Amino acid sequence: ADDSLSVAVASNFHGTVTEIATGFTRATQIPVNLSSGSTGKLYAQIVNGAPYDIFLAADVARPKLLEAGGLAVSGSRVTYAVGALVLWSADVALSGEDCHEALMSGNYRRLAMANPKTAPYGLAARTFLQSVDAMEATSDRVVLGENISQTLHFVATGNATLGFVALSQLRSGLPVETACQWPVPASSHAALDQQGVILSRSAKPAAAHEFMAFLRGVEAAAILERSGYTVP
Amino acid sequence: MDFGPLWLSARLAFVTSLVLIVLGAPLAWWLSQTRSRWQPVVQAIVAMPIVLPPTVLGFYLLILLGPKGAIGAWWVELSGDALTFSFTGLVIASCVYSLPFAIQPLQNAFESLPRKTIEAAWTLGASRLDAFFSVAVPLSLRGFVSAIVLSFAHTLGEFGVVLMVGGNIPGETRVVSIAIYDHVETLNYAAAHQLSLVLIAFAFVALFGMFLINRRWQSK
Amino acid sequence: MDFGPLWLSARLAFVTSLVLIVLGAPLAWWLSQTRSRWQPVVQAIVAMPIVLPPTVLGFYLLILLGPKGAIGAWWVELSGDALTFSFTGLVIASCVYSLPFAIQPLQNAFESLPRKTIEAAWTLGASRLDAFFSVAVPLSLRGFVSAIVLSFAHTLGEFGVVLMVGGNIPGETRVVSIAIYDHVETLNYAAAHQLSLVLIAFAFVALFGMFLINRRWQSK
Amino acid sequence: MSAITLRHFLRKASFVLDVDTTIPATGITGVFGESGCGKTTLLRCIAGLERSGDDARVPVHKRRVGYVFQQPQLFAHLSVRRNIEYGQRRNPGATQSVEDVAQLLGIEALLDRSTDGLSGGEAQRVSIARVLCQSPQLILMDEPLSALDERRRNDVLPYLDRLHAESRLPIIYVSHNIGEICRLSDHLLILDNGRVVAEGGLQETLMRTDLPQLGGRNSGGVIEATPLDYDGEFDLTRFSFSGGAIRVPGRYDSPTVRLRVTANDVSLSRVAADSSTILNILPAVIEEMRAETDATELVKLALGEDRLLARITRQSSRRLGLQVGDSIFAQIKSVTVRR
Amino acid sequence: MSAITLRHFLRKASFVLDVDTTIPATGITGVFGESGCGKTTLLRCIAGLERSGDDARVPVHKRRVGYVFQQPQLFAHLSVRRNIEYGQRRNPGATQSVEDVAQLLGIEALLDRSTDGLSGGEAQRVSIARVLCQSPQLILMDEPLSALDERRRNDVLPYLDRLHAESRLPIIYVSHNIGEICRLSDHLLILDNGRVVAEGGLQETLMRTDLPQLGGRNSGGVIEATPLDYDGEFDLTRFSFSGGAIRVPGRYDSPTVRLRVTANDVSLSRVAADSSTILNILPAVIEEMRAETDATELVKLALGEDRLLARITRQSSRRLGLQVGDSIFAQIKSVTVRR
Ligand SMILES: Nc1ncnc2c1ncn2[C@@H]1O[C@H](COP(=O)(O)OP(=O)(O)OP(=O)(O)O)[C@@H](O)[C@H]1O
Ligand SMILES: Nc1ncnc2c1ncn2[C@@H]1O[C@H](COP(=O)(O)OP(=O)(O)OP(=O)(O)O)[C@@H](O)[C@H]1O
Ligand SMILES: [Mg+2]
Ligand SMILES: [Mg+2]
Repeated sequence: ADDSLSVAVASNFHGTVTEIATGFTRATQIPVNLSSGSTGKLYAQIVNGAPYDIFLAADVARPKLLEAGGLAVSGSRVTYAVGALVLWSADVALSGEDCHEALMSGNYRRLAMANPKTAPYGLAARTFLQSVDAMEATSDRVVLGENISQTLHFVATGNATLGFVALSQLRSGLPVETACQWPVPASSHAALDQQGVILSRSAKPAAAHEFMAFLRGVEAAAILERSGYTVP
Repeated sequence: MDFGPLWLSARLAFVTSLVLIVLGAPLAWWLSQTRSRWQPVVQAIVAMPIVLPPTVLGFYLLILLGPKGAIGAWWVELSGDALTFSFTGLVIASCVYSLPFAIQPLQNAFESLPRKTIEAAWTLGASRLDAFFSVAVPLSLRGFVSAIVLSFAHTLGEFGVVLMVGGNIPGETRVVSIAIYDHVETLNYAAAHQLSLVLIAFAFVALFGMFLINRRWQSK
Repeated sequence: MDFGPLWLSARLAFVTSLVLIVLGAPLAWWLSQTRSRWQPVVQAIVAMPIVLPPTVLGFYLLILLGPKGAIGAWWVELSGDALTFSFTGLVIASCVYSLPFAIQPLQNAFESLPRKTIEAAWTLGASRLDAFFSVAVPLSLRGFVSAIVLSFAHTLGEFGVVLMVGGNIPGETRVVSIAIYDHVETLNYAAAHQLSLVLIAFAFVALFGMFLINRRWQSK
Repeated sequence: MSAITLRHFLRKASFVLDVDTTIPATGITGVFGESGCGKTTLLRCIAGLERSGDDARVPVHKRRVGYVFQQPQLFAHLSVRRNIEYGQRRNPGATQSVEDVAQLLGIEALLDRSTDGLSGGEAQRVSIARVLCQSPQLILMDEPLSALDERRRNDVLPYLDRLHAESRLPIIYVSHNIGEICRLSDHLLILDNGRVVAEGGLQETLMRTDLPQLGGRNSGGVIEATPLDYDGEFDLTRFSFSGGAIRVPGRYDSPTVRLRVTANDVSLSRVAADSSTILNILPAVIEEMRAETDATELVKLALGEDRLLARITRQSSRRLGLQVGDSIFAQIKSVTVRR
Repeated sequence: MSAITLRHFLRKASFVLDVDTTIPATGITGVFGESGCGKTTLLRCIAGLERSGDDARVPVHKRRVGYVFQQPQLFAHLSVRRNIEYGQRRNPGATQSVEDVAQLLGIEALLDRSTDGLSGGEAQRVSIARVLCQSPQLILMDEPLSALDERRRNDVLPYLDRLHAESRLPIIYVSHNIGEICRLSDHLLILDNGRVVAEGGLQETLMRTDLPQLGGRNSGGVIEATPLDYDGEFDLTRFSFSGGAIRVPGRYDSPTVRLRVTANDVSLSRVAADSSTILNILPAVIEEMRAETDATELVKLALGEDRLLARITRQSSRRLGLQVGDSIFAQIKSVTVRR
């Protein structure tokens, strides 16, 4: 494990980065160790000395803070992927229907979204709802997932009729049938940029740089596209 | 400062301990009295809920209590309302999660009751149920205190299950542990510290009072 | 299937229960014997760790045990190594988290020992320490079983604290609860179900065996 | 006089209890037998705490059988009064007043205390009061005094006497102390290895010489007597019984009493010597003589209709040349009065 | 003969224990007094379980004081043998062999059993063995027999006799049963309300008539006697003592025995009647007479150097015109032998 690269990754990107890391190791012979967690948790750990080389966050704020605090190699901060928000349902009652229609007409019991305070996808969902003046109408039917994967659980298990989830989640081999899905226009909310940084206390800056470069290369781009992200 | 989540937590912890005591006492009594070969099996099953990570337990409960789940569907039929994302759902989930903490101390207390005392109650005209309530329960006070303390505190600090089953709805299912968690996640450390302190102070006063009363009672 | 996290969890739970029993027994003994006015205060303090949500407790432990924290800095000086993100750190964090579950049953068991029996040991030439080990401990077996069961199971299912302090490092701090959590998070439900089943089976066998032995012992 | 049928069969490991007998429906029936003969098991069967016999279907709490255990088994969380009321509240027909029963047992002053500070004798009296207040149809007592030391035992015995005198309740009283049984019982049931070996009125059964169970230091006889007069100067009461008159220290007013005379307290004399301090010297006829040990003999005496045992040394018997049928004098050194 | 100093002062709520006396360093000292007078408290002070006196600094486990509690307090997790070894292992000088001690107390057969199934008497004997094996310098016994019923008490008493005979260990024996104390002790210490009211050799102290504590049914005297001969035909042993010879059923070989005669067992006669079955009739002189109740008198008799008490009715006393200084005959109906 000593020669391997230690990457802290936001949970929602864990599946995708696994695929990318496999390609990276195949290309460079450098093994990669992935530790996943919520962006906030990983951040707290890094501030308190966690032994990671690279931090792939699900937002922009935390990498920025690390860079400003000198915990990240300055200039290493890059946007490695941009997520897409989807309104989604697994409720058979809505199969073949239009998700957007259902949302606007109020034809649902519960609407799930990530907590806007803690998750960028949640913030995006809220911005969208505000842009269509639907905040009021939905407020008493909204349930908040702590993160985007919990939001998906709410919908996937039928506890919420509709939910704002990430496109990448729908591409990762869902165990349930999709009833309907509607891509939320990217213009209706701030871009869902996911940024990564190389951490200053990394003992393998060269390998880390190599990984970051690979992450932005063509091989990775294909994987990212396939997984539901757009490449910046 | 918003005290809503704290009150909600207190209410949840209170109701949960209450339900656990009411349901746990008979189960613990059975476990302590039976000579069935199944006793250690049941005892081990009762301990299972804490073996699963709370979030995972929460996930399974989400399925089970959801409108398509075995219990959830039945509940929807019964009451027209979903169990998940409601206070009732939270109580059920918390009870499952804290069950072992209520059962163990109660069972220990019941097991150390002298059998003759119970038999004396029977011969005095108390049915088995009556003897349980009028003799076994009051003589096992120490076990009840432990059970209440453990399940109360455990519910206060509960988080993964509550987050999953509750859905973080302000005033309904946003308990104080979620509120603190949110503060930590959003790097709002000062608010997190403050709320943690209030929670600890509240829990301390509640438990301290309980221990004090218990001590007085015992030494009487 | 990757059994690494399961063994790690088992190791962690085993070491944690062991440490808790070793450290908890004297504390529980003190709590049961003292007539100090501070007794209910200490008792309430001991229960505090479970009142905080695990992630939040983990957060505070992360700070405390981190290289800049009071304990962490001292440890770095002593051993050259950081406490956080290491197995040792996990053990410490788990112990803090599960402390009340070890203390309560032990204290109850000690409190129900007849004082005369301990006095008899003293008059037979046993020092206080000796009497504790040779009489109080073996006569409180039921309390020890409860303490071990609760802290063992609780550590197996522990998650928030471990994730925070341990950092999900494969082979070192990725315990089975985190592995399951990861599977759920990445929507890999099948793997999550499978691992949960294995964990439950393991815990069931461990606890069932324990209860069975305890039952034999008691009825002897 | 109606009767209570006891029919119980129970197997416990290698022990078998097999009882099928009847006892009177009033008064105290003493159950006597050595350790392990099944006394406790029999009581547990009667109370329904073990499954045996025809009545196995009736649950314990519906039997109205009061059970006084060897240890008082008071409920520590209830006051003395609450303990006593416990059974009363649970038995609709229980109309006894707690105060009356407490007075009977001399525990009025304890009623509002916790059970904590009670002495052993007080606690046992409370447990008896508790059973009385449940208005049972039958009371079982399993060596209620054996956990008490002698002084505390003497605290409780008079209350049992009083209970016997003032109530018609049938009581089954288990003990291996024949003295206690003689003092209290009207009827005797002797158990051996799970079986009834003798059963009958106290006096007849006590005088049976074919029962090895009745041997030992405590053997003796009882006499029913009625007070005749009281000598205030010397504080002596004179009782008359079928064999004459007998004087006992103290004043007794009850219409009839039971006098217990142990075999050790009776010596025999060829002449009625008035030169000794022995107060009671009565003519008697030797009815039976049986060697007891190498040194002693048990002599069964007829005094009128009543019978007494005397334990004498074989040497004295030889010296005096005692024979069955001899008329001699029984010197009675001390007498225990009951009721 | 050296002595043990007892100096203890302790205040407990309204109760004050204030003892400052010495007792012999060999033999059994009986501590007698009514309930609540502080007997247990005194023993706890001596053992160091309460802080009192000059030696408060010495921790309990270093005192080498064996304590036999009223309840046996055996350790349920250890076998009988392990229980006995418990103290032995913890006291370096303890060289007693467990087997020897077990034999002394008749519990060899129990050694490898668990403590569970023991009867009360067996358990108490094990607890005494445990204390003996710790080789204490002083043994404290707090009513070790009072939780036992009479039969089980008689199981244990002979072993205490034997212990007394075979060991020079000082024992402080607390009891409120004067019979037990008479049987066992050499020395007597009477407590009242936390204070020592009398202290001295057993026989002198027993004969003091100024101590109300000594009254009651069990009063009497003890006599040191030596066996003279044994009559095999009638199984009687003849003992000689300062007042003559006395015959007792059974065979006794020990060089010296103690005979206990309770006041109830002695009657007085003007003439030595040989027409009665009373075996022992001895000349005596009336030394003192004291009214006991309205009906009875206690008479202190001198038989050679020895003293006995007789309880007679005042009526008989008047009838025979008994006076201090009279020479009369003491008729002794029964005698308890010890050692
Ligand atoms: N659970 C049991 N298993 C096996 N044998 C038992 C059990 N309970 C009682 N016995 C046996 O039944 C017999 C009768 O026991 P019981 O307690 O009735 O005797 P007892 O006459 O009350 O004796 P004691 O005078 O000692 O109280 C004994 O030989 C005992 O060993
Ligand atoms: N903890 C206490 N607090 C107050 N009073 C106490 C305490 N312990 C003992 N006493 C009092 O001290 C006195 C002596 O008690 P102790 O137990 O020594 O008596 P005892 O002679 O052994 O009596 P018994 O024959 O009943 O055993 C009693 O009056 C009792 O009430
Ligand atoms: Mg019995
Ligand atoms: Mg005492």
